[in-house]
Amino acid sequence: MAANNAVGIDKEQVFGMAETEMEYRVELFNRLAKTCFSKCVDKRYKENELNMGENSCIDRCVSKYWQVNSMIGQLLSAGGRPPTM
Amino acid sequence: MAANNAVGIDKEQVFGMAETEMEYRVELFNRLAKTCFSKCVDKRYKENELNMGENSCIDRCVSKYWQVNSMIGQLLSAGGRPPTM
Amino acid sequence: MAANNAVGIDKEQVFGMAETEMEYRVELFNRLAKTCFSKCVDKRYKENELNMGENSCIDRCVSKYWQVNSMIGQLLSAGGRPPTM
Amino acid sequence: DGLPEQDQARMASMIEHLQLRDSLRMYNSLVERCFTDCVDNFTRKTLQKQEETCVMRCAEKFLKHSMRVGMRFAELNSQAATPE
Amino acid sequence: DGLPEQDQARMASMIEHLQLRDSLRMYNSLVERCFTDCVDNFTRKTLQKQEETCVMRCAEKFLKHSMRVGMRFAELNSQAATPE
Amino acid sequence: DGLPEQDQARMASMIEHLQLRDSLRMYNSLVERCFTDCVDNFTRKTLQKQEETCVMRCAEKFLKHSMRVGMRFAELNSQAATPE
Repeated sequence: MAANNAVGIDKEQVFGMAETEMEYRVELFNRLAKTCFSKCVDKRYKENELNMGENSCIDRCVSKYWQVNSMIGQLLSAGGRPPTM
Repeated sequence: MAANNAVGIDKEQVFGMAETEMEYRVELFNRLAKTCFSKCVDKRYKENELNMGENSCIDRCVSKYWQVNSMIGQLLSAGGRPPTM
Repeated sequence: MAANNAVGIDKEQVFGMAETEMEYRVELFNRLAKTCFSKCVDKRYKENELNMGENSCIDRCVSKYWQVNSMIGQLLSAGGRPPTM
Repeated sequence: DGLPEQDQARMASMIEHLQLRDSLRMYNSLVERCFTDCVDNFTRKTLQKQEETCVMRCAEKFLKHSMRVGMRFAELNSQAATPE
Repeated sequence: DGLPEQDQARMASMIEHLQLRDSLRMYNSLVERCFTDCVDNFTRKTLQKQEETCVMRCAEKFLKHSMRVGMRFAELNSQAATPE
Repeated sequence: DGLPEQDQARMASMIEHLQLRDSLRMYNSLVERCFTDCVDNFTRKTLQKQEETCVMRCAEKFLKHSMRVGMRFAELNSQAATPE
């Protein structure tokens, strides 16, 4: 019974961590998309296509965002401080 | 036992979907309220009542937001693409 | 069996409320931190230290945010209306 | 409707939980908004009179605004017979 | 991989649930953005023609943008062999 | 306090889970903020030196800021004897 329970809790933790990890990735994607849209897309909406300038801006924006994400990830883990508050 | 479990999962899904649906409505309401407050209410806060101009602005803002919500909902489902990423 | 279930639900509610309470405090902290960062920290990032002016601005900002939080908490409970929508 | 009693209780408890969570979030967002709009002077650590007035008016306006939006929202929701 | 069938089903159901929740949030944020960028006139209660056009273009651009970002994001994710 | 051992374990696990989730959110919001404040040139696909410097300073300032706010927040929390 106790063993049963222990296994139950562990499994909950595994699912919980998988969920947290996925939520993290989704949030990373959403913030990246929002930020690059603001930085790259003309808000006057004169057409419904992204033009060449917008497309290359987006590609570079994603690439730079990714770099910033890595840099800050390293800073947080280097500080001995895992990304906690 | 297996049947029992299957039923268990289905019920979880029903509750999960009900929760997701409610969260969606709450978020729609909150974003609408935030947006219309920004568009319609004078931030100098000279009084604690909404004046007539603010009230009619709010009514129209809610109505237009609702329309935009429907339009985009149709676009998302028309694209063969249900509102997924 | 029924009693067992009732206890089960009560316990869920206790854990659910504890979780909601913690989420509330975390959100309060995060909004406060974000707001005071915007109000007090120079976005040109000329150095990696907070200077004296920024530090005392942060202390006062936290103190004032806390006061606003209390004032609005009182308003919400005074309205006979507990902080519900 | 056709739900067993136990499930109805669970659904009610879920709704209650979501409402509590939502009202706490609303509280947090109201504080952030009124603070952001009304407090800009950090030479003292306590609110000045006109900041207090501004915060109270902001909060009251926001609540009245929410109620009005809530009414309009409910009307539109009920007009949309089958919302999905 | 090595998960029992029952757990695989649960994981799949969790992923599906998160995707549904995320797509509804995306829908909400898309509506807010296009409304904010395109609608500024509140002398009437229905959208005017040019507001409608603006909203549709905004939404289409946003979706195309999301797809492009999604592709780049997937490329970078796959390059990062061991992401943690 | 009076909780059975099993429930204490569950509470501890819940707190740990919330802390992990919150720290990942903080990480995401830190990245967004420093990117937004420091990166504005999209003629190249890699960060330039001064962008890197800006990002690092921004992140360090944000962390120091969070710690300071955390200390003040804890003081105020402990002064408020019965917080509810």
